[in-house]
Amino acid sequence: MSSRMLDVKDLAVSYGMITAVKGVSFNLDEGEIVALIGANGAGKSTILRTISGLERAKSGSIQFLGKELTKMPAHKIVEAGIAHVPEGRRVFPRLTVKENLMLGANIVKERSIIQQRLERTYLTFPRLKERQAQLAGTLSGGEQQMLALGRALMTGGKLMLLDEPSMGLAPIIVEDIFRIIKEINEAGTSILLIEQNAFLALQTASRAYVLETGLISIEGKSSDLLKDDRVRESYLGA
Amino acid sequence: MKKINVILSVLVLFTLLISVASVTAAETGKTLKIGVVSPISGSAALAGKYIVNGVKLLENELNAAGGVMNNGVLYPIEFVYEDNEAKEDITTNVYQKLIYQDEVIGIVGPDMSKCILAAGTIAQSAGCPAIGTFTTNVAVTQIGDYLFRACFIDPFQGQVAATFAWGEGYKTAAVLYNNADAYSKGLYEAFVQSYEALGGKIVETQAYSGADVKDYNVQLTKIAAAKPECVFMPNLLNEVPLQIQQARANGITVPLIGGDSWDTPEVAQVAGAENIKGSVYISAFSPDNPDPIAQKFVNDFKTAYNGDVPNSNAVLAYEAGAMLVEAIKNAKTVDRAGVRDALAQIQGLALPSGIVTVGEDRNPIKGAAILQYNDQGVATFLKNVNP
Amino acid sequence: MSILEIKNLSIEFGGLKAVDDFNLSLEEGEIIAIIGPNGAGKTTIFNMLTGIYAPTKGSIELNGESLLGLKPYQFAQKGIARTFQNIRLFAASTVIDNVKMAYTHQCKESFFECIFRTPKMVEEERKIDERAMDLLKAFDLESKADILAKNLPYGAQRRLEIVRALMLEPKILLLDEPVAGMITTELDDMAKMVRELRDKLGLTVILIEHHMNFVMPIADRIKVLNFGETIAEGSADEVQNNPDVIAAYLGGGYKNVITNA
Amino acid sequence: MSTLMQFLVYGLQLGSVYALLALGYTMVYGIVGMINFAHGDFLMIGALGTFFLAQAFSSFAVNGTYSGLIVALILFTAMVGTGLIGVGVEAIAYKPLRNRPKMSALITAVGVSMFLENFPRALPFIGPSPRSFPMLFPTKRFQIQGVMISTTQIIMIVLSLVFMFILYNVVNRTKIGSQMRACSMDKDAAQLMGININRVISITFFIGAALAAASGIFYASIYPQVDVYMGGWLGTKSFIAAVIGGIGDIRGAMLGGFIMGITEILATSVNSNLGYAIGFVILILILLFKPAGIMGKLTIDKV
Amino acid sequence: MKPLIRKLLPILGVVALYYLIMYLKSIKVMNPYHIQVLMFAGVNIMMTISLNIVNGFTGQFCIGHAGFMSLGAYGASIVTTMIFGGFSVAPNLRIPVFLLGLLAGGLVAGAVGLLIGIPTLKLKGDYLAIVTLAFGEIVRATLRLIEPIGAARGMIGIPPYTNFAWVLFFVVLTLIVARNFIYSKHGRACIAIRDNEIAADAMGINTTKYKIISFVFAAFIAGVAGGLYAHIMSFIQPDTFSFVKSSDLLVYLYAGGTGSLTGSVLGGLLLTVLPEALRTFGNLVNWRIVIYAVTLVIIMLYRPLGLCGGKELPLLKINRKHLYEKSIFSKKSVHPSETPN
Repeated sequence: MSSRMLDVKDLAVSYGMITAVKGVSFNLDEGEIVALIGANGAGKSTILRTISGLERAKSGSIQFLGKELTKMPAHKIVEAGIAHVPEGRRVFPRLTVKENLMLGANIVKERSIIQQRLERTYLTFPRLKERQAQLAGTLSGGEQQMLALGRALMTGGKLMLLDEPSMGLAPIIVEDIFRIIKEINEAGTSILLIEQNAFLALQTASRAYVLETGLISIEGKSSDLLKDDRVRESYLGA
Repeated sequence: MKKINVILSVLVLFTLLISVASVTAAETGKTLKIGVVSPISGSAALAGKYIVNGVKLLENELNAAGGVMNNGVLYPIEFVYEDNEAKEDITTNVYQKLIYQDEVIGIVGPDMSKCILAAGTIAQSAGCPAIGTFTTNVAVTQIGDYLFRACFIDPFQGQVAATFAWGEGYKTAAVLYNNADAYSKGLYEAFVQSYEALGGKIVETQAYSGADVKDYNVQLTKIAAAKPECVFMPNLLNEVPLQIQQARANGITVPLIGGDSWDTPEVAQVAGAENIKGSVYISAFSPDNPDPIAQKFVNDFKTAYNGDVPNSNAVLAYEAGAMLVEAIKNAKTVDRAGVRDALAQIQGLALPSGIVTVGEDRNPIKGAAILQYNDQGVATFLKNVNP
Repeated sequence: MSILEIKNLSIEFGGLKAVDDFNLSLEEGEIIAIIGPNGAGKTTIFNMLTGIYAPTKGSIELNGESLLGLKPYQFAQKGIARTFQNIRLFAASTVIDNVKMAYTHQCKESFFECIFRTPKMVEEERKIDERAMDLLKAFDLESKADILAKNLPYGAQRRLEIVRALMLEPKILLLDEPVAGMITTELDDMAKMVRELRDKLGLTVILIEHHMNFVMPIADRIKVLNFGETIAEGSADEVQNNPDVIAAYLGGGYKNVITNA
Repeated sequence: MSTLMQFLVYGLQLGSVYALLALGYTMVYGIVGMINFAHGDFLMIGALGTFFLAQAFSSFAVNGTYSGLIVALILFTAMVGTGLIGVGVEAIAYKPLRNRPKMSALITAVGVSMFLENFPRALPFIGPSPRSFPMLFPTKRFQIQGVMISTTQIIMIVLSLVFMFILYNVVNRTKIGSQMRACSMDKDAAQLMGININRVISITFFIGAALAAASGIFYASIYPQVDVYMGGWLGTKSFIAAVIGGIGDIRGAMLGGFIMGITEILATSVNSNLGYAIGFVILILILLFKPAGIMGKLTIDKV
Repeated sequence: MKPLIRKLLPILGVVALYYLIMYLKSIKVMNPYHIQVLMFAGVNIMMTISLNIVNGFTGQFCIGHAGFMSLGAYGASIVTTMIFGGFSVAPNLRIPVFLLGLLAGGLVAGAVGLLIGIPTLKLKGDYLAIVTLAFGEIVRATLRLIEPIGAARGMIGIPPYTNFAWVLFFVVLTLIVARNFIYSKHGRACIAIRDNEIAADAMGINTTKYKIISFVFAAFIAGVAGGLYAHIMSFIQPDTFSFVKSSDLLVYLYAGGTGSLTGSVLGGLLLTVLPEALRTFGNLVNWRIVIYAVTLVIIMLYRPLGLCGGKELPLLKINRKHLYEKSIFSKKSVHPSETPN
């Protein structure tokens, strides 16, 4: 039996005058991969940024493992177990790969645990081990995405928020990344995924929510959505 | 309720009327305002503090007397203190305000030549007498016949310093001056002219730009290398103490000679007795002056301000105020023009720094005092020099 | 005769060859796509074609005229316009001003005519305004003319970037990932728009894109880059079945994705 | 030759003041991205604070000299106190503007600077008077091959270098250092690593202000006069030093500080009218050839 | 007729303002002190607009603007005082000499702006800023050493030609010219550079050229403002134009709001008047500057974009629709979006 991990209720977020998210509810169970799909500007990234505390909710609630996140500062949310891989990778360009990874373990005190996680990350991304002394800014886009994922793994989060992991990447790399995402999930990390490529998202996730201009318009199992006419027309191009 | 209000109002009005009537009965003239302009904030704020304190002393005396008596009428005096931040444009604002808004009968200050050079024309064209306290630049009173000063002028001071140096038998001298400051530069030029005319030789001239980092080591190293018999340092009071220290640290042991800007207890306090002893400066005033008026002033000042010894800024501000008060006392008509005329005719007015007579060019004819620091770092009266 | 002739274009950054011997001969009205893994040097080629980087060796000739050594703004004035991977609009200006800004070098008003706003200048200004308005109308943005560019929805911003580039009256248009972050319907609109640019305006288009659903149907020719070198060139079909391209870029699952999508 | 060496000593002593102050500018700039125009005033607070502390401790002084322990205590207290004021200033005046255009924070800094100078000036027990700074360090003079050097100079130059060395290592080798570097590159991503950026920024201001206090104490020890306006020009000069070295770079700040100090002294020795402007001329020349300062790397806006 | 009225109304407004102030002066509600504060405010408004053109509209970052002001002040004063002899100028020649002086001041400042703009405008952001600061200080240090113009002692005897009417005239002229500049291809190019320099370059805008144009234009305005200032003060000296003055100007600009002419007017006016208004509380004289500083910080905390950041009075805007109204000069044309298809 899986239990409820994340429960978002009536979440609304605004920047200045513009309301980007207008009252969105969704949830995620432990061990699941849930996808949010929708056009650019639908408010997907804003939702993730609000969950991880980078933006403040105007109203609504975000419950994570029984804790309310809307009032919590971002660094506490990381400690609570949420690892956010932001849009555009956002690795620290003038730090080495290893320094980037070590920052991922910023909240961990015990050296042994850090070492253990580092080894596990290197096992998942052998490429990162090869490049550990290289500055992150000199990595290719695909490698940076791996580093961003690796860094999130280092936080030891129980829920990973992935924002457009395929953005701007070559198809072959995208394939690789999504294989790893599934691996990470199978190893016990739940995943909330934002993905432009709706087909890829629906193939990876068990359930999905479709966002349109700040509201959820369609939700359901991925297999159902793949057959849904509206989804097919707007997002799958059939 | 309304009725009570009405009755109350009438009562209040009535009392007011009575009190006004009773005042007029005692032959009191209208209150005269005197403007006081000084740098209360900004880099020269220390001078501002002394100026305000100096004038406040006069204010207290006048308050005790109830005002100034002119021709049997007692005129209460009110002082309006304004901050010019040691900036020229702000000074012009302050002058305009005092003249047109407060309608003062005369202005005391500011202390800086550059400020009064900017604002002087305002006083002149409005026909309001203004007395610069420490405005030693010759050009100040040349602005017009409403401009006065309470201090001596740069050439006189430079000449006094040069004459003193030559008289002490110093055949060679070096100068360290601030090329960004009109006062310092003026004094330097006057000194060099007089000193060379007397036959002395300037062996080294070093400059620096004020408002800057207070490192004079390079200049002083060079001066030390030139081995002068004395060093003239006519610089601003927040620069002088460090110059004295650094001069000694660079092995300059000969006497240092300064201008009236040195005349602040802080100079010796900061520079240290060890370093400053033997140095000499020209001043408008010596607190050691045995003259009873001077002593009374020094004592009053000390009592009023926690034992602070008055410096030239305080004395000159006090005296500028006193000159204005004297002029009000003697004025044929109690207005700006009358006060101006009376100011120009001041003769033999006994003030803390000596007997003051206003000369033809509206510069006071008054002597300078030469002071020397003793081993305890206290400036002691050496002699008086009269023009 | 080809409109753009690129020969042996190469650039090195600190000894590292980012682009090596890139050749391209473009006919007027062609749509060419450059694809390849991240870091293959695609955007670097665009940067050389717009004068941002100076190539280490090679030549760029537009209608037989060499463009080497010119400044970026001169490339634009010669007729090579571009859009950016990460949208670079003049965000705090209105939509129409964004478009008018691209007409700066063609405006004839002198400085003094401008600051005194002479009738001639006002007339000139009106002409530019009409021109910009026509373009906006053609791309369905005229109702948004007076709102700030940053307040446009994402798809419209992408479109505005192209409209702005068109104001330059370019001969060649470079599109850097024009459909990044777009959903399928938007993607179709963009494809239609690019085709219209070619058909109606006779523009020559070079584009960089990872979205194969967009690239494959639209491109006349595709060049595939890897580590700065051209590894394949040809029609969509040829490239898709090229084993080198599959190994380096498309991957095994690619067919799967594209047929389902 | 010995005169030249002598000038170098003066250049070093002035340079170490600039360098310490420039470190604060550079750290705040690197991490928060703002030019803290009030930074020079932290120097003043440190120096003036030390003056009052020394007065409070004067009963411990023997013949006007303080024992090493007391000096260390005074130094420590002044640095910590100034550091805390720095943290307070950031929290009140800069933090609310963190995500705003950086010019807003800069103008606020101008206001803060005016406040920090004029508030103590207006207070009756501080006021505008310059004060003689107490002798905290022993002042023995040595003559080494014609070059005069005092223990104060040696102590301050050495201590400055020690502070810089410690800071460099803190930033590059410790956890808080890597947190700082992360914050300087990407604040959002840093938060996602569980870094409390408020804490990091507070610590940055603390260190910057504490170093400014140290430089103030050193400055006042060799130029023993303190007043409320002493920080203004020193601050501007140090900021220029930081830019010469490449703002945002710690080694650059040190280098810039020493270049500034030494060239100023040397230019003065050539012609005393030159000393003032030389720093500015050097700055322009360096930036024309190295547009991001000596150590600074130009961040190329990636297209 | 409508556009004609719209064009003339602001001018009438300014004339009315002038007569209102003169009337208030004649009935002693306003005195020369008030008028002088307004004159300084006018000069500061011109300086702020000038700075706004560089910092606010072109996105460059000049923090040594007082340098241009000093060049203008000295340039103008040299012409009126040293060449034409100051007070000895015949009354009927005073206005031409004054205007010639202002022009000279503007040209000197503009020329120096060109000279230093060419090498330095390549620098970006804070590096450019610091170079302009250095420039301002070098100008000051140099002026201090030139004996014929009084060196550190400054220049005296400058005839006080500037009066309120002149200041008002030049402020309005500056506003009109600056507004026209902004709403022209030059202004658009500058704004494009500010918003995104790389994109501007890619859109065929010669960024260096337009940066220099805006810099020189601003320097010219600053020079004229400096000339006006010198002829209010009748005494100038190099130290007046220090970094303190430059930072005052920055404060006016950013507290008023960049990219907004309204903001420049408001910032220059309010922040010149505020420290003077604080004099009303005579017993607070010691705390005046402290109160000013606190007010400034509060303004910035509550309006981080300045009082009018990004907002503009309709009067100071040129609406696109105006292009299509029947102009008083040119022939009729129709707004394209109103054309029926």
